[in-house]
Amino acid sequence: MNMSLMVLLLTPFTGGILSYLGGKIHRSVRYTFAILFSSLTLVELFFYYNKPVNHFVLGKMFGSVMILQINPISWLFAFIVTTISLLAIIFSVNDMEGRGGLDFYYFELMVVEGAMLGITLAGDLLTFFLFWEIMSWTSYLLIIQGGNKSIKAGYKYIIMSIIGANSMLIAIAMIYGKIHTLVFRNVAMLLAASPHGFDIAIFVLFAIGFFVEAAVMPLHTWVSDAYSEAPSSVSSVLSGVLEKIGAYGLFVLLYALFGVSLLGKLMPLRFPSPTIMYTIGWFAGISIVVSTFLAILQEDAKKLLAYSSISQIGYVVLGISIGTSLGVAGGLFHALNHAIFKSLLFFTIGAVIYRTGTRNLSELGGLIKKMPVTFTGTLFGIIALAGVPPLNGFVSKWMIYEALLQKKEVFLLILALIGSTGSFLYVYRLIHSTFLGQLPEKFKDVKEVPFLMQIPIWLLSLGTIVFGIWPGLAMNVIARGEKFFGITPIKYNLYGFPGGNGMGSLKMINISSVFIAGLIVAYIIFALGAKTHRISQYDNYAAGQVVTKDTKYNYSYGFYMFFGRVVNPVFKWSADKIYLAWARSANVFGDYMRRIYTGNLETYSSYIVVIISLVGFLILLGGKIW
Amino acid sequence: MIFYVGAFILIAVGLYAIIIKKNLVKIIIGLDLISSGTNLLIVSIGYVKGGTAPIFSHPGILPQMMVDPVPQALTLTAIVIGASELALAAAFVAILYKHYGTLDIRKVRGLKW
Amino acid sequence: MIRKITYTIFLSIIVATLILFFVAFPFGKNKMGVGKYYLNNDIKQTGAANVVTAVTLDYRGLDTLGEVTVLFAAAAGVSILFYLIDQDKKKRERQVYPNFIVRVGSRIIFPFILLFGSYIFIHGHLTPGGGFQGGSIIASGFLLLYLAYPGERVNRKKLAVTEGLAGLTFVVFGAIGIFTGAHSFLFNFFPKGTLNMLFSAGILPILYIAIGFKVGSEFAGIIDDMMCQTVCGGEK
Amino acid sequence: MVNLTNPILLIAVPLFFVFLAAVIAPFSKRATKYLPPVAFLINLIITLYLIPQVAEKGVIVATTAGIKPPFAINIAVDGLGLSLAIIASLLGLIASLYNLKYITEEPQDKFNMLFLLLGTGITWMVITGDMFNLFVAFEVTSISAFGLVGFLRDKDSIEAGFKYLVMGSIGASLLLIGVVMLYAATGTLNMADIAEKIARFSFRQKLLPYSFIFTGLGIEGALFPLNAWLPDAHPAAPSSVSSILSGIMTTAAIYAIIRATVTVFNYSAITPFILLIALLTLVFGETSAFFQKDIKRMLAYSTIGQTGFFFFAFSLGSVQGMQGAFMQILNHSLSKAMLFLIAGAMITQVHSRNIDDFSGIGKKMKISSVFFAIGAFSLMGLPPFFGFWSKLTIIFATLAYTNFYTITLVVILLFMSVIEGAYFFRVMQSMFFGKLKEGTEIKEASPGLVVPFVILGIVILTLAIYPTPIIAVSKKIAVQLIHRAVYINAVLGGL
Repeated sequence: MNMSLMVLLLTPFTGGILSYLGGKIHRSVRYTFAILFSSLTLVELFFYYNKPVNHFVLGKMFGSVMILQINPISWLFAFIVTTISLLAIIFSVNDMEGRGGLDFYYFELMVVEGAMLGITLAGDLLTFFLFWEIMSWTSYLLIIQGGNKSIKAGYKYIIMSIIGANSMLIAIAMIYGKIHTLVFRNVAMLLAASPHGFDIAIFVLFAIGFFVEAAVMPLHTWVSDAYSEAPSSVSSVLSGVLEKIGAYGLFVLLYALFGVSLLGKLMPLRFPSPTIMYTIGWFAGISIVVSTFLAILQEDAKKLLAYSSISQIGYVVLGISIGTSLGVAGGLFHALNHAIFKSLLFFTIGAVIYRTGTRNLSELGGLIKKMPVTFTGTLFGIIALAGVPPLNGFVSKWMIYEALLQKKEVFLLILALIGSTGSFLYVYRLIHSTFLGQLPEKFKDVKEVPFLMQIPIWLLSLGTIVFGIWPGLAMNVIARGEKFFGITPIKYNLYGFPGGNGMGSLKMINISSVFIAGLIVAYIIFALGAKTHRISQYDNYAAGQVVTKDTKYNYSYGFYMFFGRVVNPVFKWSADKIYLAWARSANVFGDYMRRIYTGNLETYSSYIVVIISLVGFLILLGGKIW
Repeated sequence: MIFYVGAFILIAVGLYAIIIKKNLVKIIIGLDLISSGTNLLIVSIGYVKGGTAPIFSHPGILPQMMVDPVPQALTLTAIVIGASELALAAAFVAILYKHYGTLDIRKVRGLKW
Repeated sequence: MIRKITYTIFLSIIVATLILFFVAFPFGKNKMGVGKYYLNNDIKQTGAANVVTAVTLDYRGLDTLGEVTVLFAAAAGVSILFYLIDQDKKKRERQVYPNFIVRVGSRIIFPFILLFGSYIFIHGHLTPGGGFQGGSIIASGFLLLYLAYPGERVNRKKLAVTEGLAGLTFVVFGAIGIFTGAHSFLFNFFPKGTLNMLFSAGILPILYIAIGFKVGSEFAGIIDDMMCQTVCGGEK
Repeated sequence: MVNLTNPILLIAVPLFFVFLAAVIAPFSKRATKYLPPVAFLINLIITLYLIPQVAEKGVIVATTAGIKPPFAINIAVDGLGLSLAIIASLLGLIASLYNLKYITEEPQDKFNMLFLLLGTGITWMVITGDMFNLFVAFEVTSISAFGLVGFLRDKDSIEAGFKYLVMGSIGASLLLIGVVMLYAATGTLNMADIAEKIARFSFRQKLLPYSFIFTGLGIEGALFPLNAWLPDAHPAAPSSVSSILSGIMTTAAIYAIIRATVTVFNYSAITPFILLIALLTLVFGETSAFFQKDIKRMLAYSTIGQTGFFFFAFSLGSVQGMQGAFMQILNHSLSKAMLFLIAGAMITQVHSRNIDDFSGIGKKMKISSVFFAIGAFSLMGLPPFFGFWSKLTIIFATLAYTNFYTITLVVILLFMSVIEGAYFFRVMQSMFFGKLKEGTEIKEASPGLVVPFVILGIVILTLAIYPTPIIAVSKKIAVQLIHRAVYINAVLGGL
């Protein structure tokens, strides 16, 4: 028991090293080690399902103990990390085949997994930051595996993530300067006793770091490029897990370090929730709406999913920032759900890319018959994403809406609802342009993906159903976690929420039954109704022209052009452009600065004289420097 | 005191030459002036009024009558070091002249920024 | 012009501050700290009549070792810098033809110069002078030879061996001190002898002779390199 | 019993080998190149032998001429000096092993002598206990460096060498003037003795000699704005020399400044001023590095930035600041030396110093590129490498008291670390993922070049895995440095 958390933490790292070395022998050894060790991590994690560990001393650094701990919330996030990483590893066995440097790729994947696990297990800020930094640069190495364009994306990511990490570092150092220990509990005590200005500074600095990683606007600019350019399995890790780590950080910040009551005291303004949390809620709300709109306009499947990730993480952050038990539960649950369905979507789109080689939506279409499993996975994914019952996305979104209603935060609710509606538009676009409609001629030999790539799709589809119908499975962990952090958990049961205390009830088993019943009824009507007459896709005409196989007859480019015309003028100013402008002006400034090295000997020697004579001048003045 | 001032002026003139003069040889002369000035300064620090050379050349000379021997020893070292620097500098100038065909420092500006 | 005035002002500020500093330590005032100790203990501890020599070689012997090393480094640097040019011009070519008087005169004077130089460094511990001065004088003799016979060259191999051996002598004699009772580098382990005699002051004369050879050969080497730069060519 | 661990052997042994090389050279030029590794190895062994003694006594003092310290030159080795001596010997050993294959230009005998002298001078600088001796050691170092910078004799290196020489000579003269002023004021040259006697002087009287010494050493120590020679000189030298120059030589000069500031002058009042200088050094170094196209020039500017970084940590004046400074010195020395060695190995293959020409060589020169990445990561302070801990220590030290001023400082520091990350990542990206230029035949450098920097890389990796002992030791060193009385008493009272 004593070494066990260490063992858990070291398993993925060991696996990474072993699979790297094993890859030198044979590639099957590499895959065996990678899959074995990441499954092992998952298995080990289940030993802690009901067993929180508070204090596992890792070592001592700068007079501050480095500890590991596991509580239900960290368990939840560790579960997300290990599951999605395992599935990504399985998925990339075929997906990444034939690329160079695979040993290194698996090594990196396992190290990223270990680092993220370390973040969730960290019991003090130093450990947290250590693994955070490891995670940043190793995930950078993963992103740039995707070829030429990904390098630029990765560059943007690493710069932003260094900035975020550094901002956290300032906050950590400020805390360390006061109490010389960084354990969460002591930090929380310090924050409770500190002046408000200090607390706010700490909060903002941490929040910048977490916002970058969680891709909350306006620090999201790295996401769209990085997700779309990285290999698909990496994108699913990034979107499914990395973002959640940012959300986890935000959760730790809000509830482990600060706590709602302290946050309420910091800026006593009359809002439904503490001002700081309210502000974060607005950041999240704007994230939801803006990135939903952006997702609608994308032509690139992975970019679409990337923007959708930003908007979905907005829900998570929004839920966490509401501050009520229901909202927190909703946010955390949505984190789990989003990890499931977004990874699922990335896997299915990855499968499509694997077979067709393109991710441009306008080039795809009609793959439903060719890739049925992938289509089914996508269908589950988009239903979950759009928040349609009975799948899991619905439950968590319902909880967030309910929490917003309880708090009477009407504007945020409207933003959230707009985002949800908008997501219908883009998920429809996604599945329509990919699987429905006309099959382009060049893809007529496309086959279903290999079995190994289907496994993650199947499992995650199952996950959307399981957590949709039995939300209590997740709520079990979440409620214990809430109790751990001193929040009274809401009432729940296996199938949903019994309601009470001004909260509506939700019983997913009923909804699902109705839903399934409806499906059955519809099928019966469909079966008993008039016989359909099947005709070929090309037995048709459009605008007086006969449709042939080499012309497209359905909308695929500029699907929502009408919508774009409305919102594009607003998006003329993007955060990305502003950052680039800053970078450019800093560039120019730096370029001027370095001209001090003129290459001119007399200038150089005159610096010496000037310096000494300045000192001399001070002495002549009387030796008073300051 | 005049020795001090002379030494300082030598140093200042040396620095002036390095900053203002364009000719490489003059710059080297500037370097030499600085080191000469420094040596003059060191020796004059060691001087004790009415003192004699610190050598026990005949029994009548007592330690109390002598000037400070340390600065003289330091000067000895400093002179040699200055000479070494100068030799190396002269060598550099000779090669620079081979490369650039001129002794103008303004032309020797290949490396910057 | 403005630059000149500006820097003149800057430099005069430096001079002014330096003067201001040294007002507290006026010229001619006895500022001796450790110097007094040297003067009082010189005869007892080193046995050298010339206290400057005692300071240079014994009390501050490590400085002298460093200084020799600096000179050695400079000589090596000069020969590095002139190396390429040697390759360019293999042929020895006479450019200057000094007249008869210079050639014969230099041949006559050269041994005397060597003798004088050797005298100075051998008597370094007794009279003003020492290895550096003597070595420089010897090198000036070589310079004179070069002026008279631009086409001829000294044997660089012998010079190199000389300077190396001289340096080794210094280091080895210094290191012996570590292994004697004092555990101290440059410990004067030889008998001190009688004051003002040639064989006195322990290892100091030996060190000064080594330095004399070393400085002489190094300066000669530098002169050789520089002469080759303009007059002759080809190191080997 | 014969005391074989006398620290003066650190000077005597390499000098013996230098002069031996001079004797051997006329007969066999090849043989001389085996002397520097041997000498540095012996030095390394001696320094390792000294570790327990220093750990036990704090400061070990060796006399010369059998006279006790204030009256003769003494060698005083404390924790900081010894660690720098270890680094110097280690880097010297590795770079001289690298030289065996790397240096093909003539005259090799002179090169080897100068290279050995450079290492000796650096060791000498960090262990001496006498101000004038410091000047001499400084000159040994810089004169051999002048010669080595000009070693390749092409247009660039001659120009760089000349600039360096003029700047370095001015610096040496300034240092000498400062030392002489101290002598005029106190009548002694021993550091500890000066430290005792100078205590009675006012701030104003101390300022002028201090500023001369500071400026003189600052030229060599690459402090802004006196560092303009550095980006010319370091790239122009052969890579092994650059690795020594960047890795330890500027650090040795900084060491001398630290020694002068803390031990000799006890000048805590000056720290805001040097903090400003350090910050400017950092900012200008990193900013200029960002714009470089030449890999060695970029590394040289990065050296300026790093120097500013650890000098900044030192100028905080606290124990933790010194600790951070020491850790960063260690980290920077090892990583930067390794980066220069690798850059040299790559240049032998690519035949260009332009970063654009390095694109894609990561696939061909795997070992070099991977170790380049390790060095760069360590330099940037990414975990788990040692640089992370030193960066953390420095940041913690800066923010020991939170106010507007310290936060501004930290923001500047971290902004610079972002810039550093930006240019290092840019290089690594093009190395690993760029397109290989067509028609270029690039393969891994010969083992003679690879093995030395791999050894260095293993040292860095070891530090990454076991940082704790070094962190503990660095704290001890910092405490020892701050308590200057220990040093002074050991020198003056001992024996």
